[in-house]
Amino acid sequence: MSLFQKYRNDFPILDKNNIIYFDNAATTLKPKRVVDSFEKYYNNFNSNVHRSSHKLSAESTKIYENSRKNIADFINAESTDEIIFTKGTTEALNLISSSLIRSDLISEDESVLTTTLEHHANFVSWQQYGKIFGKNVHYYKNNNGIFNEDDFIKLIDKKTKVIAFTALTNVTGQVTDIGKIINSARNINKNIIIVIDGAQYVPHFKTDVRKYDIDFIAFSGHKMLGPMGTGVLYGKKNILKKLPPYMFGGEMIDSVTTEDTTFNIIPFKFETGTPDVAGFYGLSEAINYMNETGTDKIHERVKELTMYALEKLKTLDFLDLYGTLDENQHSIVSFNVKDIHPHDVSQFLNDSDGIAIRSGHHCAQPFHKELGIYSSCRASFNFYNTEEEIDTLYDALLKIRRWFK
Amino acid sequence: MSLFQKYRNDFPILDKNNIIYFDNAATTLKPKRVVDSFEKYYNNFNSNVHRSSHKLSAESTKIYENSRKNIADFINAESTDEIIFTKGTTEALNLISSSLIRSDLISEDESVLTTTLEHHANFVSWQQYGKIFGKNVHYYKNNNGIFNEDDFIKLIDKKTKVIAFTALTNVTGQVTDIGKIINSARNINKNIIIVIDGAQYVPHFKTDVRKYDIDFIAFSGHKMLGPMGTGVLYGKKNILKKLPPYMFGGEMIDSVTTEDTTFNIIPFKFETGTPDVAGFYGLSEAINYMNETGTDKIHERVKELTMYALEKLKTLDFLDLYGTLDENQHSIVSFNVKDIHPHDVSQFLNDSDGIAIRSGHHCAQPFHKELGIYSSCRASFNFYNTEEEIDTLYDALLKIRRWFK
Amino acid sequence: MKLEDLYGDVIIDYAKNTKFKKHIEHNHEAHGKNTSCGDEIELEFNLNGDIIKDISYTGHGCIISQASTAMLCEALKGKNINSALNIINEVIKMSRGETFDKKTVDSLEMFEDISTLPMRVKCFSLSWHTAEEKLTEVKENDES
Amino acid sequence: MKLEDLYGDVIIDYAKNTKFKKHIEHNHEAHGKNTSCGDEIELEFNLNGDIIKDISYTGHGCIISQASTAMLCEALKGKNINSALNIINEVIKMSRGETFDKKTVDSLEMFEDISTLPMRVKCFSLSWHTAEEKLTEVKENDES
Ligand SMILES: Cc1ncc(COP(=O)(O)O)c(C=O)c1O
Ligand SMILES: Cc1ncc(COP(=O)(O)O)c(C=O)c1O
Repeated sequence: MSLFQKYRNDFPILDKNNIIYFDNAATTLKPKRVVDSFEKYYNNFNSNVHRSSHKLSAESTKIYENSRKNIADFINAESTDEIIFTKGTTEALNLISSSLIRSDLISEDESVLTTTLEHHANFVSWQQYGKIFGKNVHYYKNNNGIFNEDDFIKLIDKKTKVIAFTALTNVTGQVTDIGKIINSARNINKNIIIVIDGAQYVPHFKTDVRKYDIDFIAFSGHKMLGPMGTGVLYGKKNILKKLPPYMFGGEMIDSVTTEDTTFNIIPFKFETGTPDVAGFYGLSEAINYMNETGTDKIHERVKELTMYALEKLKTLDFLDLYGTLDENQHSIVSFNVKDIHPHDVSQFLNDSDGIAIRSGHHCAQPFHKELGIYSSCRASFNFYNTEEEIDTLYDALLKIRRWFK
Repeated sequence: MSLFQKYRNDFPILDKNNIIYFDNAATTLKPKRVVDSFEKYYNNFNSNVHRSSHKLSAESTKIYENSRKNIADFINAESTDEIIFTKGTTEALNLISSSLIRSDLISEDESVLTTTLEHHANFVSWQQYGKIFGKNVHYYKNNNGIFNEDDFIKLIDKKTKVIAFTALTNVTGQVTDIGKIINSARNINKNIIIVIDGAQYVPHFKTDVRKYDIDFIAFSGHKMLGPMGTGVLYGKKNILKKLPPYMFGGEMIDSVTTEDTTFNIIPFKFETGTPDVAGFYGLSEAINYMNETGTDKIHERVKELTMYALEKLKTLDFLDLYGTLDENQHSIVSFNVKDIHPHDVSQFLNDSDGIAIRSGHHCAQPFHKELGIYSSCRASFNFYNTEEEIDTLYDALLKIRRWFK
Repeated sequence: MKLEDLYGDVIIDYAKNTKFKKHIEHNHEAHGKNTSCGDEIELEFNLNGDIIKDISYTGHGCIISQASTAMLCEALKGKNINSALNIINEVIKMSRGETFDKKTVDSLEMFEDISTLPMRVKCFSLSWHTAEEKLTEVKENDES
Repeated sequence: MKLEDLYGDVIIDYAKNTKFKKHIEHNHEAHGKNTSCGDEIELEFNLNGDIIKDISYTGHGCIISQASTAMLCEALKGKNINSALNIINEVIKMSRGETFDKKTVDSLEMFEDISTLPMRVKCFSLSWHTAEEKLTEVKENDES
């Protein structure tokens, strides 16, 4: 049995469905141990956390806080105080954008800089909270769908208080040179706050928040083999302490009177309501699985597949391909079949060969606008995919051409 | 096999743990079919929704929207457009309080009225968003822990634009006369907006939003046999349409440019980010389970248990009991053992007899303050509990007295 | 739904046929948009009293939306508002997987299985919803 | 943790003993609060140079927190700030389930298993964190 077949055996859904799953950037498949963790949790430990002293609650609290520790270690955070659990990247980015914009860390003559390459979660949130609370938001406009770090850095000045950008765009798979941007930005303004959308990056790259001196990074559990409904905001302790809370409710409270409320310490100040303990238990299992499989191996395998797909698809002259089209692209390949609408392409691929890709604007309308298109097709890979599956995609694209001719 | 034993057999956790679970108001146990729904979902349908046209995404979208329909029917909503999925009651109440307070539906000389009986989620959110956006929030102060509907109604006037109150307090289990409050309020101000915290009510009472003419009601899946991380905000269509969105990101968007963003139709305007499809599939299974078991039967059984517990505990003169102590109390009994701290009581009950109750302020500090105490013990029941378990609690309380004498 | 059903010759022909894809002299127009892909459709109506004398569309979209819109124009042209709304109503029911009147729906029945494809229902029904909204508005204005 | 361990006679006696539960003449005081139950503790220190000449507490809380605070007073009284901080440090390590120095912790070892009860760790360690914060502050002020 090849190593790749071994990987595939870990994912029960691949047994049951005759499907070629190339929609990994939307959500990944889940390995058996992650799926099984729900039964384990609900049939043994089921309880609210932090609030009761009975056995189930004590066990649940330990499970929940161990998961926090596991995630802190995974991204090399200094302390578990820096790990805030959310329901996904979108909530994590809403939390940090609204809290920063509402705080006094940004004054009225300072600004936020983001980019038109962002997923809406890292674009609309800054734009709208900026409007609501009267703070300035500027945008780097990409050039033909390429993130040019030098051009982005040129827009940073002493008045730029926050830069928010993706580490790997979900449209073209281009990997951002985070180190270069952070170094240059800190040279211009030592106290600039760095907010990174890591939704597509963290699942595929060794993420080290201390090495790169990242202030905030958001990511989703369900895009890295974990359960839906789980996400993380990492935030540097000394900044988190200065920020106002995001949501209001139980547990995040120190003291409440009809006059006012004081808030709990971090990370609890930012977490309220009964958390999805089962989900974060599952996310911890996903991290264990990735660690044991080897994040390096996962990275290498996905790199191989991406390059294989790029080289093959480049030979089809009836495709428009987007992005850098070189090693800077990871896990994602986006394209259009000339004269055929992406929805028809994806429907055809599904109906003819059971290939699951995504078509649409991928929650990145400004990006598509800069490319001069409305929507595109996206194939996104993970380590359980194979070269043969990519060959099938290639053949199916040829079929499409013939069919719609 | 008695009917009650049959109920118990549906909950695998009761086999594996020698525990008397009286912490149902925090989160309920989960029946087998809810637990199993995770495996079913992740091993067969795993996918993002609304965004791709491949088979798994089509299946997932149907599952997710069927769940919405199931929940709409459960509370007799007119349309699925009125069901917004959240991660819990806390998020649902933050959504509606921030959106209402930020909207132009409340002018600066109008106000919100809430109560000191609320869970922090329905208290701190109004208070803090009121402060942030400069709107007035008033509070009805309860009298010795009792919600007096007449006194509450007296505080409503033509300037009261929103009333927000709990349908069943999580501290004493007192059931609010919703119908009376809503009728009286609409007589004073036809367009008053009614926001109800249904976290403890919906799991136990037939909820009919149209019969009572409720504008908004929030509740949590995990408190009604469903998975953690699931919650619902019901909102009346014509008001939802006028409200600004809560969170910003994908899917809730109509069109995005660097100038501004326009938003999707309801309910999607209020839902963003990849949802927890597996979780809402599980919630739908929980609703199926409740419907098939019979919500009336569940209600009656819990009523019996609550009355049984109340009558027994009333005979213990070393207890302080809180609430109405009559049929107006449902599913919850709260008390203190004189001169013994609630944390010690709950620890003792756990260690001596495996009884899980909750001690603390139950995220309701203003309530406890009105009672003149800091914290209390809370036993909360569901239909899988038994009279024998309550007898064990009774005996254990006697033991506590002797132990700490 | 099989490939041949969704992308059979008839549907592809409708999508490519430009008979109704043009601007016309019109006294009513309606705009529709599919949020998931940014597709847009513009309908133009030339109403004479309550009769749809002429109808056309412009915009961009997938085969399903283009074919569906061309067939909408064909189906509604010459009808009065009430019977147009009746047709629209039955077609929308069909697209939702509800029971519908086959006679009214006529050749659009070839899209019957679209209801099993939640993403494509949007493509199919965009122009129908757009037309429904506009014609209902016109009808209500006339009545008041 | 067995009932006899957590609520044994020694611990209950400490909780009920009012030897240190009073106000004293003091030059430093510190306030601590447990957010989960609203319990509060007030520590008073009478420092002579860096020697804790006297120490007392007031406030309300459960048996664990009251006993733990009484034992804290007993353990720190008469010590200088550095050795007080050392004791506190080892006790907090113990409460977290980390390895700790048994000799330093002394009779507080009876709380060793508190680390397995996440809710009760807060009760136990409230006064220790409160004392640690205050004594560290005093120490840093003296040094600067
Ligand atoms: C780059 C990027 N940011 C943010 C998101 C939003 O993540 P989620 O849907 O998990 O909130 C996604 C995925 O949809 C993404 O690819
Ligand atoms: C009355 C009431 N409101 C709100 C909540 C908050 O619910 P959740 O923790 O599911 O967000 C709870 C439960 O904790 C509750 O009992």
